[in-house]
Amino acid sequence: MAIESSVLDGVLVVRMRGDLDHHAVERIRDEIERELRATGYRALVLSFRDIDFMDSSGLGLILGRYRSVTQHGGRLALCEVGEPLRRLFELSGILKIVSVYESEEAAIRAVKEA
Amino acid sequence: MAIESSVLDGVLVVRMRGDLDHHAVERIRDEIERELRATGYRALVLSFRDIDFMDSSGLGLILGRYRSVTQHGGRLALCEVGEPLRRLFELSGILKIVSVYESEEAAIRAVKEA
Amino acid sequence: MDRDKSMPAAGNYMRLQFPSRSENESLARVAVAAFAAQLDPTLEQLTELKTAVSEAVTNAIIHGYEDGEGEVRISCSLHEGAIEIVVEDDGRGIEDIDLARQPMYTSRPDLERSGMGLTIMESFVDELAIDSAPGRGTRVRMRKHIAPVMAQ
Amino acid sequence: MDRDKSMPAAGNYMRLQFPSRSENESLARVAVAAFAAQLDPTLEQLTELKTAVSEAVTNAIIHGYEDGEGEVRISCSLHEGAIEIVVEDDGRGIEDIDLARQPMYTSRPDLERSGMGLTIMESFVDELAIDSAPGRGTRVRMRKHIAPVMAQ
Ligand SMILES: Nc1ncnc2c1ncn2[C@@H]1O[C@H](COP(=O)(O)OP(=O)(O)O)[C@@H](O)[C@H]1O
Ligand SMILES: Nc1ncnc2c1ncn2[C@@H]1O[C@H](COP(=O)(O)OP(=O)(O)O)[C@@H](O)[C@H]1O
Repeated sequence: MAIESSVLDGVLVVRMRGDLDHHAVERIRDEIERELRATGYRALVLSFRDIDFMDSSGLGLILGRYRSVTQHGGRLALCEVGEPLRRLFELSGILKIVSVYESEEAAIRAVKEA
Repeated sequence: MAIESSVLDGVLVVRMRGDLDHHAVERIRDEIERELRATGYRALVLSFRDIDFMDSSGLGLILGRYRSVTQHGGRLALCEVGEPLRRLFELSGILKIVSVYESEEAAIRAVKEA
Repeated sequence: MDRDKSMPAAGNYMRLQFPSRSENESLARVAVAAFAAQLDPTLEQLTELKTAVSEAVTNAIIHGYEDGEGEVRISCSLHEGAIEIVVEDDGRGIEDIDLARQPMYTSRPDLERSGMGLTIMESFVDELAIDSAPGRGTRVRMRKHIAPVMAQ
Repeated sequence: MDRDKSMPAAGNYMRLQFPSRSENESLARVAVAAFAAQLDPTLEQLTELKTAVSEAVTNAIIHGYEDGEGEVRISCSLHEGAIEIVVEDDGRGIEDIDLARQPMYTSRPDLERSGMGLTIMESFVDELAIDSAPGRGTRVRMRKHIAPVMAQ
């Protein structure tokens, strides 16, 4: 598991790569929080393009970041969620509170427009 | 493990795909022998291009086919042996009795010219 | 005697044990997937199996042993086109299994758990049975049908 | 407590058991490779490990149990950047271990064995120890150094 992050127009974009399980989540949670702090929790985009596997620990990561971002008045969007992860997202009901976009650009636009 | 074979100018060309271990060898040995019988054991080319893994069971398969082909006066050549398999071939000393060619075409030419 | 043709993998099993460390979660998924491959599952079925195993193993590590060290045991067996997977721990056990099975229920919101693990397992396998003895451990048995039944 | 940073996988282990069926050879390779991944091996090291494991497991199946059914047991552990792998069977055992270790020696030329299994194992790992009791079984212990030693 590795993450790659960049800040585009004040939006923190985090691309995650590999298996998003409990082991990975424990390691990257603090890293994302640190970068959120540095960018003032304004807007976060999580990209799932290079995620090979995800379980409910990934849902916990998303919900946790949703909480910390919205507490600071910021916004969260997800993007590039592949077919194998779709069912997990649907099952969890997470789509009722966070939006998923086809592309990173669309997700960035959405959190900026808010 | 799967094999794909074709006969080109009387030369039986067998492309093996997957893991060439004891399990696979037990299953494909008879298949190759059957096709050798049908083509009169004249010439056999074994392609390793799509082999992901091989152990000494693969060496046994090669030596076994070397024996059955040469007993009938035929010829054997190997081709497209990737880096991970090289050391196995070198260690085994098999290169002293069978030639390895870069391409399938070169291997076919070699067994035909004999 | 080529078992592959007549009854693929019938009666085959595997058992796997490892300490309750998060770095072993992927080992558990990969081993179960490699074993299940004998039933020739679709990619979707394989993803479902790996996800269910990942949930059960993670639960053993986080909830069973509460991040302390213990042993997680997995056993898998094949029966007429179905795979049965048992994940066991000797950890703290579950007091109220009905409560635990409720979607979104988690005893560890502090760890950012979503409470969706058991719900996901239930929806990704055909049968899910949980046995637990508080203070002694938990045993989760899952069964999933993969391949059409073969003539013997 | 993030074990990844200070001492990757130190003290970690796994144990795997399965019946002596050739279809389990790939499971054995995949599980050991997934476990060894914690030491961040190169692709070449991983291939060497998988090959050595494949040889030992194949030997247990063909020679130990002579294609009958028995159980193969694998255990792996990590020690300061090295992996130790033990492959055991309760099969017929080896009468003459020195003879068995000779390149090209095989007791089963009828099965088209090359007699190179133990030679390959020897050359792909750093240490190879064989214990065997005729009529009772064989235990092959391999050790291979993978990663630089970490400060604790
Ligand atoms: N192996 C286990 N040992 C002890 N408690 C468990 C175990 N598995 C599940 N539980 C309990 O069931 C609850 C719900 O589990 P689950 O649905 O997987 O959600 P989560 O893991 O996100 O908490 C857990 O919070 C825990 O209290
Ligand atoms: N687990 C085992 N049980 C019994 N005999 C074994 C075992 N492993 C190896 N042997 C003996 O050692 C010989 C050499 O083994 P090896 O070098 O792997 O070659 P091969 O498997 O091609 O015969 C075998 O032919 C067999 O007689």
